[in-house]
Amino acid sequence: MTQQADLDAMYQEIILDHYKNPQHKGLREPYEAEVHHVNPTCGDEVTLRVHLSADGTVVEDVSYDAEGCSISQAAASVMTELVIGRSVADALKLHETFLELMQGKGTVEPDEDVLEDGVAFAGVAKFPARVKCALLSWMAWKDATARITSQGATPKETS
Amino acid sequence: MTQQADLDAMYQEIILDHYKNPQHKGLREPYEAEVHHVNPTCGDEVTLRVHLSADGTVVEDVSYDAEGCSISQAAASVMTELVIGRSVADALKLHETFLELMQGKGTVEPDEDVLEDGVAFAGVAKFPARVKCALLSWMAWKDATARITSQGATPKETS
Amino acid sequence: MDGLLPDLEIVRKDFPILERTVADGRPLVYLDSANTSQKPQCVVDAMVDHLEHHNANVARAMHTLGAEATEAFEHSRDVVAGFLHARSRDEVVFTKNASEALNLVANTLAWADAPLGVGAGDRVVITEMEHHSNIVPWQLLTQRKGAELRWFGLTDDGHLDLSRIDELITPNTKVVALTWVSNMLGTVNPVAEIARRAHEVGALVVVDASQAAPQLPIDVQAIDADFLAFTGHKTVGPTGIGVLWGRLELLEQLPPFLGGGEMIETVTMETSTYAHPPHKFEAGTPPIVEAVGLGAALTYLSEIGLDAIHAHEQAITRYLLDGLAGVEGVTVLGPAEVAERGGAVSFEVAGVHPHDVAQLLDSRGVAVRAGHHCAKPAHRRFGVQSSTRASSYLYTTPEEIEAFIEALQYTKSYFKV
Amino acid sequence: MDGLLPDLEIVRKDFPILERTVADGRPLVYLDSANTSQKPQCVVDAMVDHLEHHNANVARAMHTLGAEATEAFEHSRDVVAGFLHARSRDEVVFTKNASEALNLVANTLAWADAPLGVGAGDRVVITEMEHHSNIVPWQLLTQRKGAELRWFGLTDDGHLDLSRIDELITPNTKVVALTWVSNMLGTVNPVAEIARRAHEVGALVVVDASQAAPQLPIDVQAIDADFLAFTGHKTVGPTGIGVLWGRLELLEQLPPFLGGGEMIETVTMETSTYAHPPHKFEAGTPPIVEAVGLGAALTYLSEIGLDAIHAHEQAITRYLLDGLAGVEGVTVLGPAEVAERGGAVSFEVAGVHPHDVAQLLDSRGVAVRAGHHCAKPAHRRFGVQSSTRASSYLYTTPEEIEAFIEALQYTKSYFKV
Ligand SMILES: Cc1ncc(COP(=O)(O)O)c(C=O)c1O
Ligand SMILES: Cc1ncc(COP(=O)(O)O)c(C=O)c1O
Repeated sequence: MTQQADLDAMYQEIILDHYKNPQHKGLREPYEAEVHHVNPTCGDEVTLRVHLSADGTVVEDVSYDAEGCSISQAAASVMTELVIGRSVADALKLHETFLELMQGKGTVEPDEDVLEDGVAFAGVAKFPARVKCALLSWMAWKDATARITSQGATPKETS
Repeated sequence: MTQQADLDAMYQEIILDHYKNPQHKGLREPYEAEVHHVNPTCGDEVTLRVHLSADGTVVEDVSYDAEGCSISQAAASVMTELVIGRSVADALKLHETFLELMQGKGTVEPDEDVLEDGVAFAGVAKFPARVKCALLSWMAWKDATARITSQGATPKETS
Repeated sequence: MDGLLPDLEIVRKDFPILERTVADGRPLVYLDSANTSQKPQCVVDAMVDHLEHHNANVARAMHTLGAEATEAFEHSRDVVAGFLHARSRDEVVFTKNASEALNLVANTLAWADAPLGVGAGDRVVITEMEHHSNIVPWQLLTQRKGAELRWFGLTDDGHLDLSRIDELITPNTKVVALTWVSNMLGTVNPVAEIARRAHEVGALVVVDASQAAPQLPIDVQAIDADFLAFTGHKTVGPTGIGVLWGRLELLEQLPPFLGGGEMIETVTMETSTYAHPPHKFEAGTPPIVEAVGLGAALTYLSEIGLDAIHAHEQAITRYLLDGLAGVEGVTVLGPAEVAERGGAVSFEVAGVHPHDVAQLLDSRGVAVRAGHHCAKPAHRRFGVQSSTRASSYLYTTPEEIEAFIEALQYTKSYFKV
Repeated sequence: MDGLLPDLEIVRKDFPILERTVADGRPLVYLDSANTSQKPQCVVDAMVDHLEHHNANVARAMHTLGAEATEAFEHSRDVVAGFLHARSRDEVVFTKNASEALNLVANTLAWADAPLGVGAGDRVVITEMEHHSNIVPWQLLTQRKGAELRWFGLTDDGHLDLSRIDELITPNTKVVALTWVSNMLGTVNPVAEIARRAHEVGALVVVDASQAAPQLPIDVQAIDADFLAFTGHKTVGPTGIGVLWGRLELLEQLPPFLGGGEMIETVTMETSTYAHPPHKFEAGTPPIVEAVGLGAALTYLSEIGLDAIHAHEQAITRYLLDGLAGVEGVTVLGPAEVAERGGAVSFEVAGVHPHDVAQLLDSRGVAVRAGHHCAKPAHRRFGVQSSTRASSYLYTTPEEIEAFIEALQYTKSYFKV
């Protein structure tokens, strides 16, 4: 493929749509954990909150505030769409699948039934410098979720 | 010149003689200043004492204890022969002349009337790594002398 | 165009990488020289010749190769001393990069006795436009020693705000550390004037010349600095080498930084004495082949002439600023006047993130940098998180600037803004 | 001769410098490899290719060249991790040389909080055979923090005197730092055994593998070290690069060393947070082209095989020791048994100072080192101020050893001893 074609494969319509109209954006309550992740290289940032069901098994809500490039913004939007309402176990599996896709250097064939809009990121895998962008919010989500499940945290609300 | 000839020019008979039979060696009293100089690269060392006349104008004695290569040992021996009994001013001038010879990379023609056995070191000037060896005791002498004349030190004797 | 290097096409031929194509066969348009510069053939050749014919350790080896390597290495110190107009070659310390040079000063000031040492109640002054490498070392120093860190703010047009200089540079100020040329805003700072003010209160002046060394003639005596740092890879030299220049009497007084081979006078198990500068600060095997490369690099720059390079940079930067002015939605950060700036131009494109700008430009063969350029505080000062930066050098042509502007227009159309 | 590299003549062809002549046209006999090794063509070529085709800054650049440079640089980290059998590539920190790597550990332990930090009442244990680069950093640390420095003495045959290990390695011992292979005596130390004893009291084990890395297979997990340092230029790589390997959880806990670009997570004017290892310890532009060279070097050594190289070194060293045994007036310092030593052989010649020995050998084309080899205490231990050292490597032939012995006989006749 030419690099131009690679580029077009990365900047899919779906990605640009999510970039311009991000889903689930804005910080919401309640949440049990809030994390702040940074991509040290470029400065992209995300503040992300996770709210799990009382028994810690279901992702009730993920809300975030993020600043970054089209890829990182779209990834946050798609990620929330994918995980909200899912069981934590399934969401973690999805994260694994997405990670494999991103680290596959363009050789992994994504399954649309599983990744839904996430398949649009297949093209990113050919740009190693941008893989970090696509993973930033996923990493933040995983980190926040781990904090809740390891600490048995209870919901926080600002008083 | 071939390097073999350069080598022979460095290891003159006079130098090897001074090496095997160093003059004025051993630490003596009285002295007004004692210094310890080291060549950090190779570890050659000299401990050197200077005794000047009461008015500080004449080099009455230079004694030393040194460990090092043939060049550095011979240089100490020749140096003491040259400076003992001379006025400080003349000795400093001799040091300058010797320094010029050493730093001349083999282009300076030494004057035997001035440098006496010191002319034997002309060949050393072609070996930059060895110039430091030839200068070690001269530097020590200059340093010790400067300490005396700047501080107006009085003779030391071990009690 | 006025001011361009007269032999620009010949200069370009000196840089083999400029013949490369990228992005489906497009010629490389390298506008990331403030990040790292490209290397002329003579630098590569000097390094290869050293490795293939003269490689040996220095100072300690007395054989033929050792003598050759030592001579080449120490010759580069002479070249650097000349390049900086230093009083003495012994004032030139080789480090691994500019960052180490700056940390060397901050670290030795942490361990130094009075009056040089920085301790509780003392103040260190930096500026809001510093590269992280001239911020973090001073944060670590002041945090560890209980001293105070203060800084010059910036005016809206990207200059140092000197209006409160008397409140900043006070009698308890021990160090004023600042960049000569900003790597983000391009601003050229009045280092001599600030050095004068700092010296009135007895503070040490540390100049980060990482961006100045490639494009301005440097005279450490004229600006009256106490320490000055720059880095080899931005002055057409290799990575792995930087320079700390320091006033000899200060280098003599500072305690050692790293301990080890070559920096000692004598060592016993109990304790050691140290060599004189510069060796005191060069523990271990130094960057030998890198010094050889740096010597060749600075000789190359000096032969072309720093004044000529500066004029070239000014002409190209003016053309670049003019070009950007013609692109709707582009905002340049930093001084608008070319006379007040170096050759790094950071900008925003409304509606397109710098990452995406850089990606699109790259697809057209144009290499720029996107991000915070290791200057997060300066970005925050201007309310942006990151920017795109185009930075030229002595090999940059007006045609390359045109290609860049065209690619920028394409970027905007790609993202429909 | 048993044990020699089977393709020795082909290996030699890889090293362009070995074709050089010195001293009136004599072939170069390079026996100073413990000081610095020569470089194979593939290392030089990898560096040239990088400089001429892929040069860019790493991590921060997102254009094509930047991606290529980053990939090459990080690939070398993988190569080093494999070479050392590290658990994770994140345990590999690039430094400028081994000395910086050792100082990095000593410095961060000076600033670290409990329980890692070294303070008053704590003990650091080293050995009398250390290179200055593994002595002075610990002197500086213990002097500055009011801690105690102790050391293993040496037996007459050049081994560590382990008889008083229980008195030395005590519960207040925080660090045991020792060399794997002595650069002066050649001794190979029982690092795994000492690490085990050190860990019993909870001390950290720092291994200086500068002389081990070129000639022994290294497995940091097998010897159970906490930190290990080596240097690029002794492993057929370039100067300007060294490696600190550290256990990840320790690297995570240590405070930063140098501050600046690339080692941060976020920076405000007030304070900063730091990146994770290894980047946390790599402030500023790293040695990029040097990492590329080191990657090629370690790949080259691994392809020949460290076991084969070790066998070759043993065979050559045995031949060298046998040769020296036949020269009257020569005393070898260090173990007489080749199985207990590496390829560096220091010796004295009765009546001729090492400087003069080296000079005479050089006039016959033989390059050896004379002096204290940055191991003054070890020399003092054996009552000598300096020595001559012949050190071989994978390119050394038996014929070169013969030329060396012959030149030594000539030296004795020249000085009439
Ligand atoms: C045992 C040992 N440790 C440390 C070093 C220091 O290595 P470098 O000078 O590359 O820092 C050396 C070599 O000089 C050495 O032989
Ligand atoms: C102004 C400035 N200071 C310091 C540095 C640090 O230089 P290095 O990364 O070579 O240490 C840079 C470049 O990155 C710079 O632009």
